[in-house]
Amino acid sequence: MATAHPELAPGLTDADLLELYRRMVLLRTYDERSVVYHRQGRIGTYAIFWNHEAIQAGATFALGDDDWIFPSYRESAIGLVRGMPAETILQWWRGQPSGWWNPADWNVASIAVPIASHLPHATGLAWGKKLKGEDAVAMAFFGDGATSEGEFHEGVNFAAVLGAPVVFVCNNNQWAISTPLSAQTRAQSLADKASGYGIPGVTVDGLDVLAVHAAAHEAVERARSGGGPTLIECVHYRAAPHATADDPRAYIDLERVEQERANECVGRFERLLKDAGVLTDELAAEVKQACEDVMRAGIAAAESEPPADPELLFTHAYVDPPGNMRHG
Amino acid sequence: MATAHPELAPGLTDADLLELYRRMVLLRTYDERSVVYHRQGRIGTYAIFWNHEAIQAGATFALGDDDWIFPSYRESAIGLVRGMPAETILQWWRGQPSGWWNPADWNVASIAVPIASHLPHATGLAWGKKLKGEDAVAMAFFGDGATSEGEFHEGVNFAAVLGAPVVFVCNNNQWAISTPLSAQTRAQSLADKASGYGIPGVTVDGLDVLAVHAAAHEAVERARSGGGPTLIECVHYRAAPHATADDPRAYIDLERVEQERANECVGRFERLLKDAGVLTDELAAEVKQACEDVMRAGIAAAESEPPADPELLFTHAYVDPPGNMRHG
Amino acid sequence: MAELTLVEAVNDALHTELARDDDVMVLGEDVGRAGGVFRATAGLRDRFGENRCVDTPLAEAGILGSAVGLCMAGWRPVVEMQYDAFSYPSLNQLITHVGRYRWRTGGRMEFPITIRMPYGGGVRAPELHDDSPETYYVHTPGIKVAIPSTPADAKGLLAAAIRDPDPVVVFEPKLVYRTARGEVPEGEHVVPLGQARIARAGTDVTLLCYGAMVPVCEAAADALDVSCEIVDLRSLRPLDEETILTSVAKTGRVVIVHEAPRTVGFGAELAALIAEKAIFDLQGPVLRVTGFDVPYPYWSIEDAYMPSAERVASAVRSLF
Amino acid sequence: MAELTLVEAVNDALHTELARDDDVMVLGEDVGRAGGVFRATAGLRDRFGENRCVDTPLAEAGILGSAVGLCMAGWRPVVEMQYDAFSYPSLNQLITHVGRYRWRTGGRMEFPITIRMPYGGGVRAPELHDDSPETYYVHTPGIKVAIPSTPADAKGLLAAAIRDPDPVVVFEPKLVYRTARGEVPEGEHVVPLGQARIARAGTDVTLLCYGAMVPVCEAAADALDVSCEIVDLRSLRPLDEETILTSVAKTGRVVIVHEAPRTVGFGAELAALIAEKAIFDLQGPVLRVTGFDVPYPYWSIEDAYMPSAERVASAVRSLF
Ligand SMILES: Cc1ncc(C[n+]2csc(CCOP(=O)(O)OP(=O)(O)O)c2C)c(N)n1
Ligand SMILES: Cc1ncc(C[n+]2csc(CCOP(=O)(O)OP(=O)(O)O)c2C)c(N)n1
Ligand SMILES: [Mg+2]
Ligand SMILES: [Mg+2]
Repeated sequence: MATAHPELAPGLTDADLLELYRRMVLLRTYDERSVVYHRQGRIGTYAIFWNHEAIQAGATFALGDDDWIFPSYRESAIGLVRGMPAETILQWWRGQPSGWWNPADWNVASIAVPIASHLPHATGLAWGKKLKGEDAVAMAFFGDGATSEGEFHEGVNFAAVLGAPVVFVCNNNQWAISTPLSAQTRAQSLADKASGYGIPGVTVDGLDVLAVHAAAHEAVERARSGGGPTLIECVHYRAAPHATADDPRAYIDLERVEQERANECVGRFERLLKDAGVLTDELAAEVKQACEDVMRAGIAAAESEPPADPELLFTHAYVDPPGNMRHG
Repeated sequence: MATAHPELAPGLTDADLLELYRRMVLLRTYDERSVVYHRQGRIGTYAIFWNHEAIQAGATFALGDDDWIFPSYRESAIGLVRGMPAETILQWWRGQPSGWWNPADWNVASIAVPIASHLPHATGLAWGKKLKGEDAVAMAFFGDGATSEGEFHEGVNFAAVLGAPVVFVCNNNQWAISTPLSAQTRAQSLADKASGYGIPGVTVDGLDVLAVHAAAHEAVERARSGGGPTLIECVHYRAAPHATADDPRAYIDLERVEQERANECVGRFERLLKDAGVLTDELAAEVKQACEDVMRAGIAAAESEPPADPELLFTHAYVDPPGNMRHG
Repeated sequence: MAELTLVEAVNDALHTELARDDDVMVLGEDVGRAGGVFRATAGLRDRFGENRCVDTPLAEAGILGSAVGLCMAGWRPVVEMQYDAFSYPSLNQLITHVGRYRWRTGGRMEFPITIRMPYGGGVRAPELHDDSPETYYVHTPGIKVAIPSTPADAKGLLAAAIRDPDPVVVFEPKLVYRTARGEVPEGEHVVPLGQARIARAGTDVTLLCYGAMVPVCEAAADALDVSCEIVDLRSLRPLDEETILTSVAKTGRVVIVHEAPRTVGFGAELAALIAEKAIFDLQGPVLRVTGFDVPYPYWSIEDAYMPSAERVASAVRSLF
Repeated sequence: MAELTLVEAVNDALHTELARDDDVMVLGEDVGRAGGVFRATAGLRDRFGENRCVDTPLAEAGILGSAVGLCMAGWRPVVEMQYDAFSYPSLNQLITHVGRYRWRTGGRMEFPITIRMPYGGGVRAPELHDDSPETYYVHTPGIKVAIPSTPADAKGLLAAAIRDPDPVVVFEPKLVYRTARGEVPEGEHVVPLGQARIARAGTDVTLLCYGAMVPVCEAAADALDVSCEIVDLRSLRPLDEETILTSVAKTGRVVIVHEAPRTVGFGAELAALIAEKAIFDLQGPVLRVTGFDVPYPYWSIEDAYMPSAERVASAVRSLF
């Protein structure tokens, strides 16, 4: 497909660029509205991903629909890029049954709460598809802190050894709650870990959606063509609290946060597209409006659901439940 | 201290070289006798370390007596280099109480059976000593397969982050029981893993005791002077069964094994010392004789011990045992 | 005496014990700069320095494994696991080393590790912030387990754990971290491990419970017109068999309550103890009110999973 | 019918199930080239190829975690943990994912994982080759647990586990891997989960046991002059409560035997079941003969740790 702005992103058409922009705005809108909904008591504790949109939208834009996404809680809303309804994700944060989607419906795995524990799943899925002759790629998201976990190590190493088509996307926001990157590693960069697995590792600006996409695109192509896994480190600096329950003032560099907010990724891409004449103020307003409508409809749909049936405690635990399951 | 043969090993005197040789022969004798004892039913299953002597003697020769050694089952007899009686180690393999030594008596930790699980211990000890102002270094031994375990990753990363004075010595014999190195990693070398932790990594010939010692010496000096941990990969090829219970013919390259045996590390060092005029046939024979005496005395002492008291089930489980401990 | 919440009492115990013994140090995720996600370690880093309240890398096996090595270097590490379900990556270290290392040294080295963690459900949290993992711990030889239900016991049991020469795990009921308030002795305060507390004396039925289930049992007792004796175990190992058996001998009826899944939950051990040693005292079956053998649910229905005063009360009624 | 040892029956089951269903694959440490350290997987790699019998890297969490992903790709993975105590690094995957993932998907994905491992003591091995970890597994919601004691059941239960739509853990008693010999049906043979086996009918006392403790109970029964009914549970979850309660109703006396440490060992659950549902059938206390709450010892004294026919017999005598 021809691109009108090869200088921006070789291989991406204007339509692609606008869709990428729309996804970023959708994620941004989801996040900002969620913080409000939390304050209003309409959702529970919520893990804020403000200014992580370039990573999430950029990396996943390199995937096909048959490829799988393995999110952590930080990427809770990543299903939006696949068309998952906002209410589904809102219901997860509301602790409601319909928030627990069927991964096979979206090729988006369940939200992984235990840090790094989903990396071996991505490896197993990608390996298993490959063994069955399907050419799906798996993309797993995790943070800088996650790279300290044994299951990060085991999951990436398995993928390397098995030649599994996995793209490991590290969201290096330089904080694990209150723990700075300097307390997680002495490595020059987290991408340096790749050489220990004999796989390619790259570092990109996590606020530059096109840079993230380009790196992801290359990694996905490599994986698909049998080249095995890639580790992509997306560097930025967490500009929001870890979650709604967290008060970062005790530990974070507030000046740095101000700089980051000034340079936030959605506005940055928006300016780029406007300068390139791909995006107009009108179109931007329309996109924003559409995303707010999605959220308004989403929260309304979520809140209109009937209360969950306690019977659900038992419905899904086993295909073939033991006789004493209900005995508590 | 002056050295008569700087071309062999700068910093090592002839006396050092002979002591190093003696330790290798002692380890070799322990190993070869143990295989015989096992066949005779005088010890239980035994993990053979034949041709690993250059790694074990060479690396530990760089340590002072206050430094700690963290062995795996492959280094079960490493206490010998600290003067631990052979019977103590034989008793471990005989499942006898006196084989369970007090690590503080020798600064040699208990034999770690779960792969890689002792690396965090080495890190904790080294870090803890450093926090107390003691300048002890910890040296941990583990295999190539161990580098796939999450606890390898966590233990090394902790040491790097905390600047703990640890030397991680990887015995890369290229097999984990029947699993070849190619099924453990795609890395060019296991030393490549070091960069992922931001620490120095080096690869040496695991059959060249002086090369192992030189690398360990440098790492110990670095650790002691506040430079943090080092990963040393000692490469060779397992030339004996994994353990007395294992029959490697099903999987190993027997030709390669023959080459390795022809080039085995003790004879290699012996030739070197003789060529350099440091070692004579007479002295070599004396050393060998002395080591065999140690083993003869060791197995005799072990076998003369009275049967273990079943009461020992309970004696050491707790300092302050719960009342129902004996209730089974 | 000061009136504190349960989590404030935990913090008080840590300040007191770190001040008392220079070998005590705290390590874990976010325990330093942030003072813990529940503020349990607040103020320790400023007061005792970054070497005695350490923000570790995000790796639970590394944390507990380093603690084993720290003991070898003469420290008394107090490890925080940030949440119940996030302690599981450390189970290999717990089972293969923490519980065995002293035995392995012929009793010549001590491993006075304290592992403390918030546990339990009902807090309207996302998945895996709700587990009651005590079975995994108390089944492991060499490990002691304590679970406070009041601020005073939270301080006293944690102090006892830190001073204990053996590894001790202290489960703190996060559901009542801030709602359980009470008088807490100032300065040094130790509640010996292995002594149950009669939370309420009674004559007709014995309710055996611990942690966040103690207030649930109290609410059930309030709603019942039979006289309930509520035994707050406080410590699962060592276990105060005498207090349990004395109460059962008196009442002849028993209901055991815990949040953890039923199968081989600690209630099974209590029932087995009674079935062995008090069988002829019993006037009815030994009943358990527990979590179910299903995954802990999303929070919209967690109240149906958690033992409630109603479930406890109806179990008691069924005995009369 | 062929006469096989227990480990040969395991191998037979794997050959049969891999031949029957192309989606079944085996993965673990040394299962391929070497055919397993106990030869349980011998011949699979040659017969079914290196993609269906995979030598993995040395990392148990990676093995079990990949198996979760393999299920998502449509496979039915059979995971070997090389020994009981070496399964612990995978417990985080087991507890947080294997047991919960189906629930998490609203029942829309299945995770038909089989985890098999040799377990138990008495084999004169170095440390940590002797554990009986069934409590850690059976306490975990979403997980089923089977433990055979005969070659025929070893084949039939493993086949049932592999075909079961839920995650199943099969513990194989390594002590009798080669000494337990018996007739094993050729070809497909399935023993449904949840059905206990009356190993020996009797009238005076019920011995509840599983795995390597079944022959111990048989030896004890031979030495006793009371009539023992020996119930081989075969499956801990689902549990055959009916067979247990019927036997207890008949005999009125119970001795429960397992190798695992006593506190919240599976015997506690059995005692609790009886104390709840059979209390009025009992003519005496419910007794347990188990491993002790201490680390499994070096092998020179392991016979004093393992329940013996003598310990079982004297427990039985104490009931009369
Ligand atoms: C195994 C495990 N341990 C601890 C936690 C608690 N926890 C939740 S988020 C978090 C920090 C994660 O930091 P990072 O990996 O950098 O991801 P980020 O939150 O920055 O996106 C921690 C410690 C957890 N969820 N899982
Ligand atoms: C956690 C754990 N998993 C599995 C085992 C079983 N096991 C014993 S030795 C071994 C292979 C180890 O290979 P490597 O690390 O290369 O060391 P080597 O034996 O070659 O010295 C395995 C899998 C174990 N001891 N611990
Ligand atoms: Mg982060
Ligand atoms: Mg090896």
